Amino acid sequence: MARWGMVIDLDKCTACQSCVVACQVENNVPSMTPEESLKGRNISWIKVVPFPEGSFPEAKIRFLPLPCMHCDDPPCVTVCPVDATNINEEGIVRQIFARCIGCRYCTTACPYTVRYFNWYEPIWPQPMEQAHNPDVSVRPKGVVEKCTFCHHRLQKARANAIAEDRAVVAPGEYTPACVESCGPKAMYFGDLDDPNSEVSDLSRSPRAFRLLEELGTRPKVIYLAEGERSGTTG
Amino acid sequence: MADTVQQESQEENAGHRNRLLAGKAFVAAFLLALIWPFTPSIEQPIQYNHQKHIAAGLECSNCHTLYENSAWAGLPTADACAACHAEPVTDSSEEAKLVQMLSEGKPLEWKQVNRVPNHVYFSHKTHAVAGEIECATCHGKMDERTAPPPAPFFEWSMDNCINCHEDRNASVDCNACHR
Amino acid sequence: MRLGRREFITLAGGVAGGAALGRVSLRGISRLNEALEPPSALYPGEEQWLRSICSLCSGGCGLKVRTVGGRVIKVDGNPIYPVNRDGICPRGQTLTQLIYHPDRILAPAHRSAIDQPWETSSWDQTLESLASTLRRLRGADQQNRVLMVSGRSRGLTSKLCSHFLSSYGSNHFFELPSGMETSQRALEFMAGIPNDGKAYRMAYDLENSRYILNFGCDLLEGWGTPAHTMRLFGQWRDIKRGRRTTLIHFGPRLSVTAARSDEWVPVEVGTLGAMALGIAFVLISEDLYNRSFVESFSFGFEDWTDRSGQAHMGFRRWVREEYRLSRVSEITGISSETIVRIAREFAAQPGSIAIGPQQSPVQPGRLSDAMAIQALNALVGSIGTRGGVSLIPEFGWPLPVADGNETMRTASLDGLVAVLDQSPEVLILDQAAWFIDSLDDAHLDMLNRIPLIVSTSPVEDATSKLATLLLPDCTSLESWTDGQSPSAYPYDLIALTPPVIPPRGDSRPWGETLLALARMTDPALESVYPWKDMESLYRASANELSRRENGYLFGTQVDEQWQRMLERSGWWNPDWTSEDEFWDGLVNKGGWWDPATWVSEPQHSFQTVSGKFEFFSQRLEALLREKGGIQPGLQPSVEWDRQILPHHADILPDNAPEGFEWTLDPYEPLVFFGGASRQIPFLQQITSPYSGPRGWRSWIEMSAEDAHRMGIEEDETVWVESARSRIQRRVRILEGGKPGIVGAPLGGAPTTGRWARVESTLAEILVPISDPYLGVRSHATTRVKIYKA
Amino acid sequence: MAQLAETPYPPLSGNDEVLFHPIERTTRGFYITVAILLFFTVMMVVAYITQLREGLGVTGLTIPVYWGIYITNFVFFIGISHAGTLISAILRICHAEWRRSITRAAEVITVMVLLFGAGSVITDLGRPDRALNVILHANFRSPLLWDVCSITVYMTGSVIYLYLPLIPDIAMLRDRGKKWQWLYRLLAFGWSGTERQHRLLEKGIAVMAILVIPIAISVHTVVSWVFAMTVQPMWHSTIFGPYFVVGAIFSGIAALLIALAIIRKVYHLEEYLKEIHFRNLGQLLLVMSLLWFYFTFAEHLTTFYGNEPEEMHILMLKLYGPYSLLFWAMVIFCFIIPVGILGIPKWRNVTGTITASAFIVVGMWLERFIIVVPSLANPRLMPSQGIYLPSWVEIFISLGFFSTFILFYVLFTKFFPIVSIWEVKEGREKSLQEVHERVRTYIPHPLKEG
Repeated sequence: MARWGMVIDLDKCTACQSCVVACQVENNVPSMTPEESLKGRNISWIKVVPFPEGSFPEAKIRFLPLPCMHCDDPPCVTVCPVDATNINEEGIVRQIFARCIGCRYCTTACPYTVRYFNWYEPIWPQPMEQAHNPDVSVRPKGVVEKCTFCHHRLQKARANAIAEDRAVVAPGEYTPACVESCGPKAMYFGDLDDPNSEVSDLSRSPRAFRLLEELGTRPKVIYLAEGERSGTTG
Repeated sequence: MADTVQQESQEENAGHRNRLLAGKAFVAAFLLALIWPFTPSIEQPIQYNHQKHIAAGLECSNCHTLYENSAWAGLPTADACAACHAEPVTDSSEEAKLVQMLSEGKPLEWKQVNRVPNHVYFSHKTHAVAGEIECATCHGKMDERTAPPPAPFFEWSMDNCINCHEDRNASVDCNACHR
Repeated sequence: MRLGRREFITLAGGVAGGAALGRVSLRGISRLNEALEPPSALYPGEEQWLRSICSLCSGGCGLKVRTVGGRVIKVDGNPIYPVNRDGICPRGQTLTQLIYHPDRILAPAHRSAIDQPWETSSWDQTLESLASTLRRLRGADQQNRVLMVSGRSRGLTSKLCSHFLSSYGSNHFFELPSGMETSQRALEFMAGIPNDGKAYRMAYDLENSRYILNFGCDLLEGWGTPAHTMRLFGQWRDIKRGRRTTLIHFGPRLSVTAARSDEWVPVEVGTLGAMALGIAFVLISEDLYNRSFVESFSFGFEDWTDRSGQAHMGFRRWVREEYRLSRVSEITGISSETIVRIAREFAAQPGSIAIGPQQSPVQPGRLSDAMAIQALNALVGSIGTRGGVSLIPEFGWPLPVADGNETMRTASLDGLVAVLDQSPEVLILDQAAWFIDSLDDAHLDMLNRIPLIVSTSPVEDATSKLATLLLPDCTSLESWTDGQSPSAYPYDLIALTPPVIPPRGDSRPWGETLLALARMTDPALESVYPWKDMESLYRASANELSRRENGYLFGTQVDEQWQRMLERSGWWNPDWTSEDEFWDGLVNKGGWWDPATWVSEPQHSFQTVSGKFEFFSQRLEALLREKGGIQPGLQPSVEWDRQILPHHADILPDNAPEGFEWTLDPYEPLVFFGGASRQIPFLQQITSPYSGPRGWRSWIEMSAEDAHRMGIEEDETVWVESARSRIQRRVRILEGGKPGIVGAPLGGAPTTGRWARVESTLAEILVPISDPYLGVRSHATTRVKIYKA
Repeated sequence: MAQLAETPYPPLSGNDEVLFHPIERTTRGFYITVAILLFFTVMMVVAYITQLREGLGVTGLTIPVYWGIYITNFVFFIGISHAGTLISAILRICHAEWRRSITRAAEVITVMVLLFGAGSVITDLGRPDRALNVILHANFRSPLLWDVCSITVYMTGSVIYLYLPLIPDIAMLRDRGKKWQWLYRLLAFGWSGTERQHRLLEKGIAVMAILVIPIAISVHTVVSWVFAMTVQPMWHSTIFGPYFVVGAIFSGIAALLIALAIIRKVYHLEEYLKEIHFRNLGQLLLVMSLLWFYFTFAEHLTTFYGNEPEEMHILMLKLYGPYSLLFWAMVIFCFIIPVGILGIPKWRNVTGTITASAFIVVGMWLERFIIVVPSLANPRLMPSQGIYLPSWVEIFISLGFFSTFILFYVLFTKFFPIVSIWEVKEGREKSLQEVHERVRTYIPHPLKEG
């Protein structure tokens, strides 16, 4: 059984937020009205968070693309009173929109703040609903939603694999939308349990770190710290 | 305390019983009212005869073109019908209706009978091709139908899905179907 | 307790009733649940993956489009399109929101004045009314009262626009400046271009650069082709490629590029040229420059004497005397140590390149700065080399017409504004929201006096707000779309894709509209453009292209390597043998390109007066002589040389008026790059990666230090006042920003449509600064004061 | 035994007619009060309908402040509920004779306020229509489900505990034969006042009194665990259980005191709710105030010394940042003012105690708010998104909850005696004797020695 994980090379990220939009388009995330947007209620399953470091002139801003960490020990799953969020054998943490009661306990329990709530019925000004991805459900108001690692793509990839009598989804056959759209190729996706996969290779890099590891959540999104600048002499 | 209850007057008891009966009637009515209207019958634009077409040698995939290679089965387009019915082949009144529609260039708007909820990912390909499940398992014997089904043959509830998945050792992971 | 019959009935009834009620409520609730579900999506239908090209900026990335049941669901990068290979910028992603935008204009419409309601009309009617106006003006020999401003700077439609105007008789065609104009002019002056009438463009081989000095370019915010630059950035830092490319950013503003560079050197405003010359000083005085290149292939490095016997100062002496480290350090505010360190690193390895200056339609930079930057490239010998800079012939879609003359493409904003003064009668705004964005209220008043303004925008935007005639274009996914090498891209490339979906509503590709307009205006024009639609025009154009004897149809990256290898051994194995094969290949593969365009061997023949790279540009000198010099009456002397050699000149007056202590630095954020896209909600939600998703209105960026001193909080509204006017803006506090510098994005809230917000434009307060050589604006950095609203 | 018969404490007699007055006579003031309270209830309904139709977007909640004053109210109301059952049970078990006239008033608070505590959570749900999923698809790992369980048990227990001592009084009302006969007949459950019934009732009350104490403590512990079981800074604390329980009892007593003072004034029950009740409860309040301060101090000092950056960030926001006003108001309301008033014996009178109580109730609401909001508003990986301000919907719903709670309370006094008549009577008739006997058993017997 695969254990899906993502590696994000912060050294390559240009903070273009292509991943953010790719995710929204792929997953039928409604765009907010200006009023709601200004209230900070945008839903973006992956967002780019700036981390300014140091002051002028030694300032640096690090940009962190922040999807759901798909923790191996997700704090959100234990607190859900109705089992509407769960982690499956492949380590994907998901939200069952049809069961969620909207108590938002998971959103408060998540130390990464990557779970989102539908404050209103999603708005699709006519005819924007034409672009709905039929593979992804449209969430009703009042439920929590989150990054699914584009799970529907795995469902499709697996359907293909089954149809072709393959036991497993081939590497590269299943890629979330954010990873696919990344211009500088700063994002990698694959099976962390496969010792030969690119992600498991990168996850062992000395630059690799996980966010808020000290909380014991064991995230499956692994970041690669910024690389060292090349030596001064050629 | 039961002693005391027994000491209640007869009249009181009768009134109590009446109220109880009324309550029961109310509950029954409530129940009926809730169940009754929820099996709407679906009207199709053409009273398509599956039996006749299948007997004539058509395969499911001739009209439901997508079911073998995508999540969706696909509904026949006007073009698909026009391939044979540009001119009337029989003297059926339904066919006449179809030919009329085709000649006017009206789109053929079939109504979807079987519909899984919005939050479910269901793949025809996985079920029909990889899982080798007969169409009839979910759709009933369409080769015997002379008119379009007014309601789904299979009740699309999670329990029914899970029962079948368990019987066939298919995945019952929430994520396998919920989208 | 005794259980009698009556009690039993009571009990049983209660139990049954309770159970039934329970069941019913459960059922009822689940029904309610279903009722509250959003309506099920449309019936999906067949899924297809098609190819297209993005038209949201001049980059023209290749797209992979997913459609289901004839609806566009998702747009991604085309993996075999060489420019972007898979990646795509956030703007391209939002094509779905553009196509299905609720404010799409779906039919031609007209109105008598801008305060009147729109009336939709048929294409024939609308075109006829426009054609009759064009006929009338042509009859009265007033063709020059017809103007066209276009937002597409590349591709066949763009060529058609300019050619149409020139055939019609007007020479007022303007298109979106690429921002590279100043750098290109500098390179033309110093390295020269052949005088063969062909178009040339500047290209950087950044893929192979190892050490990049970036003088103010917002590389990661829409420079060149956003997706291409991002791909390059990823490659520079790809561990698998071995050596990491170092990126040093010079510029006062802590831009995303500055933040993501290996080093940010926060020079003072307008001192990029001085910085470049400071680095040149180190290279020269420490003898680090490329001796073989400079000695053999450059002119004006050492002191020289011209034909008239006049002694001239060489670049070496000029820099050593005028740009001593202490002075440069004083001008730029950067320590000498930093300058020396960077200069040594720059000279230490091959593949070093200096790019710049900063670019945007409002601040294309100074020619003198640009020349200083190119001088650095010459000092390290990076002209025409691997990883360097070069001028290469512009290669694009040929317009297959007998008379190939085009209206000169006047790309400057100032030139355009000057024409507005000549009481034009027809103004055609072809996807030109960028243009409206750069105008202030006084300019807009001038526009309001034009009797007929035509807008081609597919959605309501700033141009449709001004227009009295709408000729809705469709998006690139709804029509035949082409692509060609974007600016600074080092390879020849052309691409073509058929429509992905039919045009929405009654919208029509602008190219076809133009062909129809030509037919209706004049039989003479009709004979020039005999094509009925764009497809046949592309076909004709492709036939011309098929006769070229180089390049390949698009392929994978492996193909690319293989083809380069072949070319290096002198082989070329064409993918086609006939016009038809070429056409089929073009449409099926999506395009043609030449991965071997970039000459990897240094090309050292320069088309200058001296035949060498000129530190002292004799072409510039000739130009100045023609114009009578910058300072009238100045005779050839050392003072004269000063004007021609790369130099630094202050752009802002030293003595700022009281209180005007900030410098406003306008820039284009990625999402508004090129001026459009304001109406796209997904883009408004990601306007800046600095402070989270808070779009839908414009802002200024202020350093935390300044904000703290002023007691200004994040998101507070302030007045920004320049010598001209004042506007309100929200403040975004930038941790680590340079004190005294205020970043101000161009673009902002949508001006029309359902999400319109009233906001004064930045142009209102900008005080443009002109370049003394080119006569067009070079900067719009403006002294401002800021106070709480 | 012979000696006891000679006790100098013969049964007292008295007339409790005044206790029936609120039920049997309706004043104009009552109608006005109900009308005012109903107004707020209607506003609440309007606000809630708005919220149901539009979605939770009409609240001031945002990303990341997903919980606001609904949850604050929830914690607060559940805290107040500790007034009744717990206090009355403890006093009953301790045989504190002064309890007799206040237990009912306290128990009613518990039952009524629990409704609104549970209601607050329902209001907070995005999909109240799916609330039953909590039972259908229960996930027992979730502290919220522990809450559902313990509150349900507590609710049931409190209702029984309120109802049992109410039976003899209802029977009394039934026997007086005035309005609402059918109701009283139904509820009296055939009480006829026999010896056996009395024995059963006493036993029932005694069992419930003992059961209800651990349940009550568990309830607020579990409420605190909703927060403490997450890893959010300043929530993840081991002392949250006892801290919340202490705070709950603290606010409960304060609420009870206010209720008693109003009942006393409005229904002229000065004879039943005497100065001594306020004095005693005031003393208890003083102790709780000190205890509360001890916990607050311990909690914040630990955070401060731990100096964990995430926790320190939130702590500093509370001490000096945007929440400092609320924080220091809380300290003043819950500690400085109460201790200042109640610490001086002279001021521990009716006016003094209810003044302190009023401050404490407000202060404790602030405490709940300060626990819920700042930790949420400043998550680890997100820049602060400003301060959360409740919208009109939230304010009206909260006001409505308070007013409807009071309305229910007022209505209760309209139907049932707010002072337990039979217990007062029993006290008058038997307790002097009982106390005398009991106290004698405490005293070392000098007679035997001789």
